[in-house]
Amino acid sequence: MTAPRPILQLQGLVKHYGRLRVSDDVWLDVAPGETHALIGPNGAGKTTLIGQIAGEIPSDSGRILLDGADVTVERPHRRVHRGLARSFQITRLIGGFSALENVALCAQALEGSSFRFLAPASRDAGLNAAAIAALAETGLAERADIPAGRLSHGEKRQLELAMALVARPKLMVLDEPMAGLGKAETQAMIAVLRRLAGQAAILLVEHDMHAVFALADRISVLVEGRIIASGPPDAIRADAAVRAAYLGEEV
Amino acid sequence: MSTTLLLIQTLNGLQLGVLLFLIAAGLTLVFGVMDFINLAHGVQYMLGAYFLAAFAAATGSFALGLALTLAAALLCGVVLERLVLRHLYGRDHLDQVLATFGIILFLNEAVRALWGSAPLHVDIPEALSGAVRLMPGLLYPLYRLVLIGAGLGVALLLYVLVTHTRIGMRVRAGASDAAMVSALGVNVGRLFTLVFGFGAMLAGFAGALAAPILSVEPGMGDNILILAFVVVVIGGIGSVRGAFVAALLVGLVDTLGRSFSTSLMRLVMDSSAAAQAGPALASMLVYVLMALVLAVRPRGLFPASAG
Amino acid sequence: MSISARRSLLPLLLGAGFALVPVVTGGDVYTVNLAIRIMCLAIAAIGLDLILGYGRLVSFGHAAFFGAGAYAVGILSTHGFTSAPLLIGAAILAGAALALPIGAVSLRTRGVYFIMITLAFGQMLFFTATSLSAYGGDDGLSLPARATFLGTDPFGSPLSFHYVVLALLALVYLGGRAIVASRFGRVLRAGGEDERRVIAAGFPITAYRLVAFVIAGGIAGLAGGLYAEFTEFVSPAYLSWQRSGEFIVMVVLGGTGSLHGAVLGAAGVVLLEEWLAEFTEHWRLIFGPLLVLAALAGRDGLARLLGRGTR
Amino acid sequence: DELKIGLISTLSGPSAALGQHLRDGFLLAVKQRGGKLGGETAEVIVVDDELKPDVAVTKAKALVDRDKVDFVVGVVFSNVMNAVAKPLAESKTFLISANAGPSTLAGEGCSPYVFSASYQNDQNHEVLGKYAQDKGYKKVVLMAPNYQAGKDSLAGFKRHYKGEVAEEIYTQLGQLDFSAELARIAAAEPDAVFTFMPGGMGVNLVKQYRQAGLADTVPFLSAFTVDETTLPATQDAALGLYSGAAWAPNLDTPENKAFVAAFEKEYGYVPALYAAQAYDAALMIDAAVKSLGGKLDDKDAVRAALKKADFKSVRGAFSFNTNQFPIQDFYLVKVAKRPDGKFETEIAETVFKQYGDVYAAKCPMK
Amino acid sequence: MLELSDVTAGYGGNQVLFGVSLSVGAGEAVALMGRNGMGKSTTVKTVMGLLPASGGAISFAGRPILGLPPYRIANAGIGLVPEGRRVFPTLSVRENLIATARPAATGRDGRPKAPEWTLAAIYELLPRLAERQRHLGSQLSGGEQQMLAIGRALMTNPRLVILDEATEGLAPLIRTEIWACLERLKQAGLAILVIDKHADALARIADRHVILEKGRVAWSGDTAAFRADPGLKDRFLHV
Ligand SMILES: Nc1ncnc2c1ncn2[C@@H]1O[C@H](COP(=O)(O)OP(=O)(O)OP(=O)(O)O)[C@@H](O)[C@H]1O
Ligand SMILES: Nc1ncnc2c1ncn2[C@@H]1O[C@H](COP(=O)(O)OP(=O)(O)OP(=O)(O)O)[C@@H](O)[C@H]1O
Ligand SMILES: [Mg+2]
Ligand SMILES: [Mg+2]
Repeated sequence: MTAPRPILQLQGLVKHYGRLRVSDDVWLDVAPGETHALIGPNGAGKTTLIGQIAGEIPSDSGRILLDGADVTVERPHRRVHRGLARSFQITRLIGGFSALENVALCAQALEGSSFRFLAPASRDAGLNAAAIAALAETGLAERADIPAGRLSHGEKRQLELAMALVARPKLMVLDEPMAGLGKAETQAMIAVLRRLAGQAAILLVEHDMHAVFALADRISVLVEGRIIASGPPDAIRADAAVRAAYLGEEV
Repeated sequence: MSTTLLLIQTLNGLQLGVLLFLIAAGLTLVFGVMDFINLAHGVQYMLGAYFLAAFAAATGSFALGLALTLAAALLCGVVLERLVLRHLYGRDHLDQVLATFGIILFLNEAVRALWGSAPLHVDIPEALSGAVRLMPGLLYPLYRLVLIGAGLGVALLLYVLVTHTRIGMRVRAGASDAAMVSALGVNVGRLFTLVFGFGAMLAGFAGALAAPILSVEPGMGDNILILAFVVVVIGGIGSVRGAFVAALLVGLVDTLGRSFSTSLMRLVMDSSAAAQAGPALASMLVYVLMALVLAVRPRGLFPASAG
Repeated sequence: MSISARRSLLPLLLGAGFALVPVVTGGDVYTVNLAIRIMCLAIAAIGLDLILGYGRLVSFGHAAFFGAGAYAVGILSTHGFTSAPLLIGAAILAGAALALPIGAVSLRTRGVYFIMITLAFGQMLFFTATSLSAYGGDDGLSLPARATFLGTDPFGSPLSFHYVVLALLALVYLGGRAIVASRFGRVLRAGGEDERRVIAAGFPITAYRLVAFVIAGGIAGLAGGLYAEFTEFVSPAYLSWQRSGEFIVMVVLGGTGSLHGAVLGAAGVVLLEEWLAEFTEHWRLIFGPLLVLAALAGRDGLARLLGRGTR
Repeated sequence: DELKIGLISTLSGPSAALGQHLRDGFLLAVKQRGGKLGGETAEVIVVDDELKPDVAVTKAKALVDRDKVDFVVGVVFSNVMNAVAKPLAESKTFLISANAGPSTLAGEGCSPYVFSASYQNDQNHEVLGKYAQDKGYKKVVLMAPNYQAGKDSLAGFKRHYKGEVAEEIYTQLGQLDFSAELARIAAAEPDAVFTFMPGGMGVNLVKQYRQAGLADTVPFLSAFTVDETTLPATQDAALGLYSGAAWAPNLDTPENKAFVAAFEKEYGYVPALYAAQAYDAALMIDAAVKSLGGKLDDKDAVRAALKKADFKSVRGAFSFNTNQFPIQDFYLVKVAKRPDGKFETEIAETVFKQYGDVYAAKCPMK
Repeated sequence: MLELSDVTAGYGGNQVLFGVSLSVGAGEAVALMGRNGMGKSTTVKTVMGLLPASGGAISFAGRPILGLPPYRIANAGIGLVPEGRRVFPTLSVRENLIATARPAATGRDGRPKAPEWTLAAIYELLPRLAERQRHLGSQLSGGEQQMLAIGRALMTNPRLVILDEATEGLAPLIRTEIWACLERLKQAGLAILVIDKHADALARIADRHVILEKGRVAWSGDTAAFRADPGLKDRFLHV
């Protein structure tokens, strides 16, 4: 029996900022449908790694394979078309657009060329239906017409997720989706992500250990740019090095 | 082209650069630090020149006139900030452009209504007239040397002020998030007034220094404003160091380009065509420089590496 | 439904206003000429608003494309071409063709850097125009004759000129509205707010911006071509940075990101100048503070003042 | 009924001083005649062209269409002149230049509706060229801004000057600092410098020329660079510099003495040639309208009346060439300080007697 | 020490707070709780003068502060760790800390009333900041920025510190440290108003709890009462 080809493979990724080695020979893969959590202390290089995967931050060396294809030097939007979606650690939304339009924008990206100049986009039933479905999945359906800038912090988080979802990605890279969410919303978000687990692989960066252990099939621990441990949740929880570097007594 | 000529032109380029720096420094501070596009900076330069002309004539002393000019320029800056500009912090850049454009129109016209359209006259102070022999065959006007010196002095002062004082830090912090600075206990309003007044004073200082060598006339700040913006952008917005380097670069490129572009063009075309193409090229050179710099480094030479 | 109906009220009123100018004034040539001038500038301002108001790309070189259109008409006319579609087509093409390379380089930069690099290109073209000695250099160039169309003389009388320009203005306006509302426009608008987000959503934002920039250039070229026909004269002054600044003032004064605001702004600037200049030689003493007040009053400019309560 | 005259001048921006002289000169003449010209009450509508050709065109059209003026007078700059000439001629409105004299309107493009009460652009430059030639200068440096008028200026100079041109320097329009150029001039060690540097550029140049120590060693020949619009700013720095003109405040005719005195009394500053030319333009209209008895409908008659308008020019002998540009004397003038402390240009010698421009031959009008 | 009574506020026409009353006594730690969007941050902004209140009264140390500009409120002795960190991106870590620092208020004897926060003390509390002191604010990781925001507020040596989601994005270890630190601060006499989603951890340090529901105080009471009533959490904090 051979394992299915990983949807994402990082092979020896390196990134320096000056003398600071932020990603230091990172090897990691995410299997199709897997929820893979990446945890590690603040400043370990998680967000940087996501930037490298998404193509915003160029890598100094190493390779990134997305669904088998080498995308190391491919431009960010091309990777989106290959099935990559991401959320941002600090929410990035189009504040002047309604929640619906934010999601529709993302739906549009996947649906052929957007060099269409005449038909009004806001009346595009196909886009709107997809957007509403994604909003519903994250529990924001009722807030569809509110300008994104006026949503509360938690709602913005949910919207970010809807924007990633609507693209029906093969891999979602989520940078702290629970940050700023209350207990209740965290629970809701966990439920949403759990439902998604079958449809898309998820690379989850999160400091909420409750969420991580509730969701992850596998956990990798990044410390100072290096993966120091990788394995199923129980093994990670028990790992002394991980406890010392990151978990402490919390879990 | 002799070495002496090259040397003189280099000094001339330096002198233009220093003048540009004095204007660009205030601009880049207000611009980078307060995130405010102040088109009215050019008219503040003009006011400096007019104040000097008026005060020097009234007091009969250049030094006294200069002192009064600095005070008046500071005052003007503060008044302008209090009356208009402070209401535009944090607003869209375009609102700032519109408002300060309005101020340009107003002040240019006010100056014309007060002092007339004709250029005013300012003498070089007696003590600084005459030329200095820098080396055999190289005479250079003393006043311009003093101007270069003054500019370098101000550059140093500014650098220390902005990068090494707490005021400088607060000002930079206020630029990115004024509300937060305020919530941490700093009176941002007063801080910005100060910066603005200081920027206006620098521009006024530049205008005053330029008055004896350039024509003092309404609208004299408009073109120099554009050049100052070029400097700010080449240097990287908000960077005093960048403004300094870029000002000298622009000064040198412009001056040397004007002197030598025709001769250079002669190498590749016949002399009458060169006489046509050379000056056209020379006048574009500064802009070509900016376009090149930005094409390669989209955030200028010394980007203040923000977010 | 009612919102969009109300939103189109102001533009409809504007259109009707322009259409009625000749009727109301009994064809008074002076007023009609004034209206033509406003409409020509308004077309260019709409082009600018497209990229500035929606894409947040503040181009300080818009006059260069305006001037390119004007020179296209001027130069072709001196060589004996008089066909209006040809001349106007050439004007549009000239604006767009120049915008392509300039945009490609300029769009590498952002924000204020973009403002300045477009200014730089504008200045280069300005100096190029002043050194076009074959076409009058700094003195400019008079058009030997006005354009014709199928034996008619559309620009010959102020009246027909007026309606031709009005039709083109309406076309540009409606086209602009369609573009803004389209999928393309949505990407452009989103990019104006948060570029990283749009890239992460899967759009090569620079390509979209470039297309928008070229469209704006083409529209400015059209306006410039018409303006050349109107003044029967072309000069480097059409490309000056002051003119670019005026376009920005028009758009901002009228309210960015509404398209009809650009028309209002153009009318506001031209009419204010015209009226104030009759009172005093020092009319800028009044005009300047008015601009300041407009800026203080807020972003939506004239459009908001006039359309208060219609949203 | 009433006589309506549109006066187009540059009244804002850096060159507004020139426009102000022009306007004041014209208005003085009207005022002296009790608000009348040729016996008719004259309404003068002053408009500012802002030195923008397109603004000038719309304003010129407004003068014709809205104000229905009988004459348009003025225009300081050639590019503005070129822009307004065509629409005015098309509407059969007479344009009387009080300054700009572009070759386009003097030669093949001459028009029955365009008169010049000033000069053709090349002529003042030719004065200096002729003078340099007569004086036996062997080697000169020429300098002008890099635009059409600048190039025309140097071409005008070279029409009569046959010696060596060591360097031809074109500067940027609106340039402020000439240190680079002055260094080149000093290095070239010429017998004289000729320059055309109007407005604020000229002020800068003159100051810097003096500061560089060149004023005492290299003769400074110029046109439109040192005149009464810039002398208040340059003051002593301009003393002894030369210019060429068809007029100077100290020109010794009774009409001129009266004009200068009246002007200074009215406005408190020394008039420049723009004022004198505009004053003449007013006198010319005055004479023509008087001879027509106020009937201005017959355009041919008006034209004829203008052509042989009988008025006492402040420039002395003055007549029209076939292209409706003047034939007049030209002088070398030199900057001097008057006993009352004011500065003016004063006539140093006559360079051309009753001189017409070279483009007239190309003008098809007879 | 801090007293809000019947405060109303909102954004434009959109009212968010409908009469919030709460108080924080000297040396007391109060936890402000509530689901997302209930107005917790809005309350904080109103206290700091960053958002104008439309009604009610706020006083600090006995003096009314409503309507004062933010800097005067801060100078009265309130330190803020805002939601979303808001560190200064163009300043280095060190500059972020010292730019707005103030010395501790001194007692009659001229000595600080409370142990003073200095650069060294902050670096000791959050050693990561010392390692990164030359980095610009924008070059920090999310968690590092959060630490910096906390350090920056402490450097103003406040009498009351307000922490709005100050542990968001912090690694568990660091979070534990912050809690420990808050406890120490409290012992040193600092009053604390804290918003955080980790209710259990809050219960350990807070003396009292206040729960906001749609811009109104829905429940308030001491920690023992809060712990005693598990239904509270279900009603106001979970869906
Ligand atoms: N542009 C930059 N220049 C220099 N250093 C940087 C830059 N960006 C990030 N760093 C440094 O790289 C390290 C890794 O940052 P990163 O944001 O990837 O951390 P992280 O693992 O996401 O942390 P957190 O959990 O706190 O968000 C940090 O120490 C940060 O200071
Ligand atoms: N800048 C704003 N403009 C308009 N409405 C806003 C703004 N900020 C917040 N709101 C609205 O005010 C309400 C309260 O927001 P607030 O940020 O105070 O909530 P919170 O309790 O802090 O929630 P969270 O836990 O998500 O941070 C929300 O409904 C939100 O939509
Ligand atoms: Mg991170
Ligand atoms: Mg909050």
